[in-house]
Amino acid sequence: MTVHGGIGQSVKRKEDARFVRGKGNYVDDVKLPGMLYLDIVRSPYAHARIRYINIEKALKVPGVLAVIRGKDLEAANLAWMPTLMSDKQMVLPVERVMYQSQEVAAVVADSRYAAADGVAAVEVEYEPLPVVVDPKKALEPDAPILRPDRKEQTNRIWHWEVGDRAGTEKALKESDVVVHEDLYLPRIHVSSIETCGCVASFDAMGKLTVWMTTQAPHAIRTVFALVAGLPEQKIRIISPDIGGGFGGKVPVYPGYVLAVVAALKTGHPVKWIEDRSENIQADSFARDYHISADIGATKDGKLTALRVKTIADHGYTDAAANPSKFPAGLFHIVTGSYPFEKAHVEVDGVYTNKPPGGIAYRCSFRVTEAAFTIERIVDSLARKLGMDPAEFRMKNFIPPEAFPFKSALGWEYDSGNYGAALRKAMDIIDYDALRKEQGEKRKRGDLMGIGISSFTEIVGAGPSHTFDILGLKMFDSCEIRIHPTGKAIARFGTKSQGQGHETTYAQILAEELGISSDDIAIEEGDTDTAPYGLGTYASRSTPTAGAAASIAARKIREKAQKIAAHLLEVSPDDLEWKDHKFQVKGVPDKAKTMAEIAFAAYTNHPPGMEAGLEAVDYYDPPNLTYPFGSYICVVDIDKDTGEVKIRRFVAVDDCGTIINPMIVEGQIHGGLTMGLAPALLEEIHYDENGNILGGSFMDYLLPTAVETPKWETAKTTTPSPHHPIGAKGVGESATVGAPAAIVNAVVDALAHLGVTHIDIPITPWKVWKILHEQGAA
Amino acid sequence: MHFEGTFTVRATRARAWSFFLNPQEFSSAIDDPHTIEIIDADHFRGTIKAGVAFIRGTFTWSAVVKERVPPERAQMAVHGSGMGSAFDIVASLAISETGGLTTVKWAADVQMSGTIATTGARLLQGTTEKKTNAFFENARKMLEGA
Amino acid sequence: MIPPRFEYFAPSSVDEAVQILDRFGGDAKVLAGGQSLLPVMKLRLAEPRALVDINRIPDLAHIREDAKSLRIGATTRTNDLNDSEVIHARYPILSDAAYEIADPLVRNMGTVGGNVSHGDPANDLPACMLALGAHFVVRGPNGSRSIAAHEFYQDTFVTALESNEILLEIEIPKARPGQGNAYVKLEKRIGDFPIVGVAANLVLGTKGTIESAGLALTAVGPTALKATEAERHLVGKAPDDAAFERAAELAQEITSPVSDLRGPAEYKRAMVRVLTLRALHRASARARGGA
Amino acid sequence: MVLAEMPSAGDEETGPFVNVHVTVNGAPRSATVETRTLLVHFLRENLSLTGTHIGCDTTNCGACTILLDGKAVKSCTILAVQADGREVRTVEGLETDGKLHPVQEGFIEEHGLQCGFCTPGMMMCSVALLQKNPHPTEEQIRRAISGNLCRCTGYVNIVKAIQHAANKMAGPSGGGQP
Repeated sequence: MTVHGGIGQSVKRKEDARFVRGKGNYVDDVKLPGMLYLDIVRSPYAHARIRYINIEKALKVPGVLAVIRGKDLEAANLAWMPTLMSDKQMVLPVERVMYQSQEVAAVVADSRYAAADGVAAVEVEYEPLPVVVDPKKALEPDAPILRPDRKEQTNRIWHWEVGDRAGTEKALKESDVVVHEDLYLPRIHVSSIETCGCVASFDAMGKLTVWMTTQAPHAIRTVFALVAGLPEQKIRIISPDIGGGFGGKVPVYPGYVLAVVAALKTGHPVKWIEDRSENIQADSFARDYHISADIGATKDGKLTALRVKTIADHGYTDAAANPSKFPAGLFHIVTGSYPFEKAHVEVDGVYTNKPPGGIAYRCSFRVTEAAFTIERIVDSLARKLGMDPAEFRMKNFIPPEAFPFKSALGWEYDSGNYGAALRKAMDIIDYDALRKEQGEKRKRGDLMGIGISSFTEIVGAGPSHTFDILGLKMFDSCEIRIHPTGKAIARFGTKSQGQGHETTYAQILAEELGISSDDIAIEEGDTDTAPYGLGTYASRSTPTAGAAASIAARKIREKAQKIAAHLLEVSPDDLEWKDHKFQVKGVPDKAKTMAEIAFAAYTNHPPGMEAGLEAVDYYDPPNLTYPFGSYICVVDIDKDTGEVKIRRFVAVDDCGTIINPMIVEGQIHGGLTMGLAPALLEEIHYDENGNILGGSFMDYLLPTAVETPKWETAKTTTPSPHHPIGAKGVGESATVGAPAAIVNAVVDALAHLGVTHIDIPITPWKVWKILHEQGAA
Repeated sequence: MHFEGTFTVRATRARAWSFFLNPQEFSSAIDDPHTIEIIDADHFRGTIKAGVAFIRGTFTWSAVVKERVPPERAQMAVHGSGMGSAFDIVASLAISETGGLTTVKWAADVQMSGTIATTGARLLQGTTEKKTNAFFENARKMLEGA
Repeated sequence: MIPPRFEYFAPSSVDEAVQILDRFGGDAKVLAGGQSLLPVMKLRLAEPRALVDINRIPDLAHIREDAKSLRIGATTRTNDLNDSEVIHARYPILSDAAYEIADPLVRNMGTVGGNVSHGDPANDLPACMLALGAHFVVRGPNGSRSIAAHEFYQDTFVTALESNEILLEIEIPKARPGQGNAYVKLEKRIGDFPIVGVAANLVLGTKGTIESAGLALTAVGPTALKATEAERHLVGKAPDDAAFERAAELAQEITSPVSDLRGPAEYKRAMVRVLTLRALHRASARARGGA
Repeated sequence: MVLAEMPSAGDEETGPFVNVHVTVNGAPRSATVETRTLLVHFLRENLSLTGTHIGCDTTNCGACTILLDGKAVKSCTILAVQADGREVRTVEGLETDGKLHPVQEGFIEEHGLQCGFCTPGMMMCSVALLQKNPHPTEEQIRRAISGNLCRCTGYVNIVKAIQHAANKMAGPSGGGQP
């Protein structure tokens, strides 16, 4: 007997009712009486000294009320603020701008239009300084020092390594075959369709409320309290509906702080909404990893060792959104689905004259960079050994019986069955027939490629013994309250940006409490009501807050059992929780439903027990979760133009227990498309002067419905042993796994021309150049 | 972006020198509507409504003579900002005279920053080169006394 | 995102519009579809003092064939070309090109006149106009005049249209038997500016040889480029590979592509050859009655 | 921070202004706006119809798509004054007499939305498509929405949602709204 909307059911989403009617409530929809507008003056230079900011003309523009400059903030000790990685970031510069389109001043006006006019009227005199955009040049001795404020006079931010350096060197030397690849993952941008913004408002009693596009409202409230010295009980952060986040709405952007300062100074609510060009040019970027990898194997194709060196371009400050002990995020999941004995990873963070950041782009913490590296270089190795890439993977996968598996770089994979997923993908796409077709086509000179990616992901950060952000442990929470009529409301410390939490959390609680999910209201994002949590990113919501929901519900069941026993006049031990109600063991029709129990909790609760039926849980996950999958991509290449067309893409994913199959499939479709995007289309270029080329949707091209293939999805189910309902995270799997499958397919199509790697995005002219040079075009 | 060129005119070297070092004269070779204000012999500033067809905005500009070896060599740096953008030009001149004919050898390094170099790059790709060449062509005609 | 201030006029006659343009002496711009003008204003890269909205002027949006030519009104929307039976059946080059301009939403507002006279070398219709031998009927303070397409495009964003003139109508020689044409566009992503575009227009004589040829290129020069030498080479030849290969080479020689986000110059020049061959083959197939 | 004194709203030096009268979702609406006011801001700020969204500043994303005299257009690249005397339909006008439009139903049934930000524009584009072509092929649907960017869904379910609506509107019982 199932409960309506329980786990495993593809119930329709609660959120859709308001979204399809245009009744969503996004930050730019917030309108308060007397609200002013803030717009930002930005630097045309990537590195320059500010001589003078002239605001006379701006103050005369009709509707302009105020202009905020760096020295105004300096007086209030707000010119600088900490980043999530404890580096320093400017709210407004006092002395120097460090990247093009950096905030330089803020104009406050009585309308959006007047504010824009004000920005155009602010005159700033700059003295250009030498620019460094290439991180490798930034490490050369004569490079200008970008951050003289730091102790050591170098552009290296940090050096981080893990693994057995000596053992790995030795194992590589002793390997029969070693393959080396240099992989550059260019800078890309999340470009969620809603840009960032906020409305900051002080009430008469000095309480600050900020509606803000943030994925982690509680953490923001605490950071504001610490940085601005505001009492935390007088700060309320509200994340209303968010139009996509993908990691881009985790950082604290200067615009937020400026709106708060403007609200304080003017005594009016102040709204700041950035344009798309500002969002792409100034907000946190993703990737920009220069990776150099070596992999070894025996001559019969058994993997031996993996060595990875990386230079990470962080812009002018390290504003990455990583757990604090991991400057390179979880990049050391780079051993992937393979049981390397010996592995060593080292990463150097470097300053350049570019915007700060290093956020996810839907990939947990640097996990796409890791999965791309291992699944690309494993392919190169298989090719060098003359082995079929599927066969090579099957031969080297961590076997199912080895779980929980301890990796050479310190992770304990909770569960996995990699061969089953790859086998299923091969069957669905009819792998052998494809290889045959490819052989025939190659004879005719047609270019067809088949690419595989069997990735392992690491999500659900994370155990508080190791995981914190600015010291805040990365637990998460759920608080449930059941009303007398058996309906319920539950609040969480996470914040959905489209993943459907209002529906999936209700399904977990429906399953655990025996209440229809239609009767459970889910709320997130208001720090005055929601229990403290670290927010939604890195596919952590289901693994942490989802677990908290189960545990909190089970706490309620403990109390409910006593009330049921009181009602049925039996001892609690005589009862069992079966078919979503408490039954007397052996007498199933003598039972009490949760609705009956809830009513009794307020009208007839046992003597000595407190009334009410509620519980809260702050869940500290014992381990991360390790979803995985196997993707197979088929591409056809136009010999004349070099264009790559994805003909088919089969994705088999395993994220353990699935709460809502419809929603999981939607996450995979979206994730695959954000894998296709960097593989074939997206890149932010910088010229040698630090100008951002491609700083608007005119030139930074997102995939449309025409480029996106009809994704084919399937699943296997390997539950997480340590999660209350066996669920792992899934929101980012496809973005992590897809790029390697696409690149492997293109390289496969050109392998007979001696191609072993092509850096993404694989544009038509990169392919044409290869064909042209090989005389095949 | 680097541009350079040479031209020969019948004018004397001194005439060519005075043309290029006198803001009132050399600014007349600028097609776009502009204003000019002389601070001192080596410093000038003003505004210019620069662009092509309807893509046009007002820039405030300031110039400084960085090197002055009359009548043979000079270098000037011009900085302008406007339209959320900025341009920085370093123009250098070498003027020589042989047998009554004066040869002017010029070079210009132009660096664009901000919106016109990013979002507007595609629109203004060839414009900078044309404008630089047009300026020196106008100068040549004026010196030729045509 | 926010355009600068301007005066707005919505005249109901061409002459009224011309007077306003004349009065502002180049500082007033025509607003037709606005899909090229408004974006540039929103980025504050253009600050005209006035906009003259010509959408309320009657009889500027039409697709008509008369005895001699096809007439397309300046404010005809780009999508109207896609929806027109006449265009699909007899002038497929125009529906080929229209279908690739920007996206269906922009094409509901953007006008044929705007795309033809905006002066961006990446606009797709100018090359079609050159290949079709079109003329532009424009009106200014001292009356109307007709400008041949090959004299219209002078430089990037600079056309023969004076700042006090309005484009009224495009006049294209009427399609004849044995005529076939096509537009082929290569782009990084649907709706993006072209990497390269090629417009080809062929008329085959009774003996099957090429009687007249129009060939023009998009996005590989300061303006749309008319490949005159290639056209001359084709006339009199059979529409075969040899003739097309040579025409493609001649077309490559007039290009001056720049390296940018849409590819290195070397690639663009190579794609001129690839796309010219595709456009000529499709045009000749259509000339012989194929699709 | 230099603080100028606070002028009253609607300061006279701004403008020039124009009166705009537009039928929006069947109701006559009007307001006095600047000539430069964009239609999307007229709808969101002057008429408080915040269902139409802004996602870019270069006419690329389509989140601002509405119907102008029945044609799907991007309201961020049209002046409010250009809509004077014309008919506008926004997402708020799709539901009639408490009954969802088949496109709205399709998006719910087929999970055609996740964050909801591109959805209003995507739906208005779909409504116009189905009016013009009641039985579009998958390729025609994908071309029709190529001006509407979505970052969450990967488009597969959006295509299904539109096909769902097409079947509903064409079906015997469906009938569907105009």
